[in-house]
Amino acid sequence: MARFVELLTEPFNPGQFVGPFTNAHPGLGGVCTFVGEVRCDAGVEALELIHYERMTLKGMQELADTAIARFDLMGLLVVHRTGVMRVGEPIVLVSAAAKHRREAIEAVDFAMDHLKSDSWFWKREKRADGWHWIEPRERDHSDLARWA
Amino acid sequence: MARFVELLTEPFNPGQFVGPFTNAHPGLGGVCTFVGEVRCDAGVEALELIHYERMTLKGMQELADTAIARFDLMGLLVVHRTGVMRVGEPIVLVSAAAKHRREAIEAVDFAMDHLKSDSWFWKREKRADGWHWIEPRERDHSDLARWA
Amino acid sequence: MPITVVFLGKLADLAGTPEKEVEAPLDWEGLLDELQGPLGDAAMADRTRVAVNGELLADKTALSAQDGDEVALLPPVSGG
Amino acid sequence: MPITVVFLGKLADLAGTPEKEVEAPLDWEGLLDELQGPLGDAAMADRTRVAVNGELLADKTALSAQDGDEVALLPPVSGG
Repeated sequence: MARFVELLTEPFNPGQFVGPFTNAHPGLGGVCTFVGEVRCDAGVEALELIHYERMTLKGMQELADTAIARFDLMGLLVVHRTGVMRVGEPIVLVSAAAKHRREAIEAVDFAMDHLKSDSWFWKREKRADGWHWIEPRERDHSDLARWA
Repeated sequence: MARFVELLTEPFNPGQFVGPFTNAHPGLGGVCTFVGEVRCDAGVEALELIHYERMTLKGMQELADTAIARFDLMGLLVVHRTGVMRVGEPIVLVSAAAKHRREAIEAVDFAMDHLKSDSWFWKREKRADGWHWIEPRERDHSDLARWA
Repeated sequence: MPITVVFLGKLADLAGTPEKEVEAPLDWEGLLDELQGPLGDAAMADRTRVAVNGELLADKTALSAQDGDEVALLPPVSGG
Repeated sequence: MPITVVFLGKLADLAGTPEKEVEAPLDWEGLLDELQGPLGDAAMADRTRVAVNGELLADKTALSAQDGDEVALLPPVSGG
């Protein structure tokens, strides 16, 4: 079992993480990977993610441990950006390696739901008239409730 | 919308497909990718996938169209190997690009369930005593029934 | 032109060949006459499908193949 | 050593600073005394959590921070 959890302040290339992660698990059945990027929304010039150093990384590590225990994983990779990002830059990468595909896919789904709405990140968007904080969404709560 | 569906007879590197596929969809919100490899099962020396040229590719294309229509995708990539494969070689790659993560993840889950049990592939495993055909599994039917 | 009968998956093992040619025309009874022993049993199994020129038949017993057609016998696909 | 109060997300905007130092000891009433107007309202909101040295308080009104502690005010995290 390998758990890789990283918070990055600079742009990253998902392939540089997924390749070595996959190769580190010979004999696996499947790897599911999700990469979230800064979406091209009308009027959004940039996105900033604020984190709280001493809680954010620890929370991600605990989430990874929970996912590993819940799904039968061979390995889990979680990489998250912080700071200011432009449209098209990767924000988050989750990759799960497992013997069977359903476990890998479900672990990624689980980890993404929790990273998005149950991790210590605060986001704001830059528009023509300045920065705007992004509030929690109702959809996030219903997504999370699926795993209760 | 871009739909890429390929049947390959030689080993492939998933990154060579996923990179260009992701880059072909600027402005996306997320990309979910699943790569299935020949699993390391005790006693299995090789796996062979047999397909029926005139029906297998057409079936994959129809599956891709169904997934694109059902989930709100920006693009879908489906690559499948045929022929004899060794442990660790990629068998299948599905990558879905969407504005929102849940659609991308669910489209991959949907496509994999259908590729695995509702596509024209026949598999056999080589063991010390020769080749053995792989029969349908009960789990495959319950996986498929989720989408009915 | 004869009709080509294609055997997929383990049916090719049972037939001892991936395909064979038979005289046209060919209906379901005629096809079964061409298939001996376990191969005939496998062809009759509910989950074995028949396609003509790549199109699945809803009812394989309605087979009606002509000169140059390709008839495929498709056993259940393998699991994941 | 003073106590450091850290403001996360939009609370840093309301505070006009990402953190400030206050005299120890500090309880919930003492913290609210330090927070003016909308910032105090935001601190009292149900969904705003408080952590001391990185550990969430189950009940923020039980705050009891000592010399050198770091008290964080955490508004609801942003959606996906």
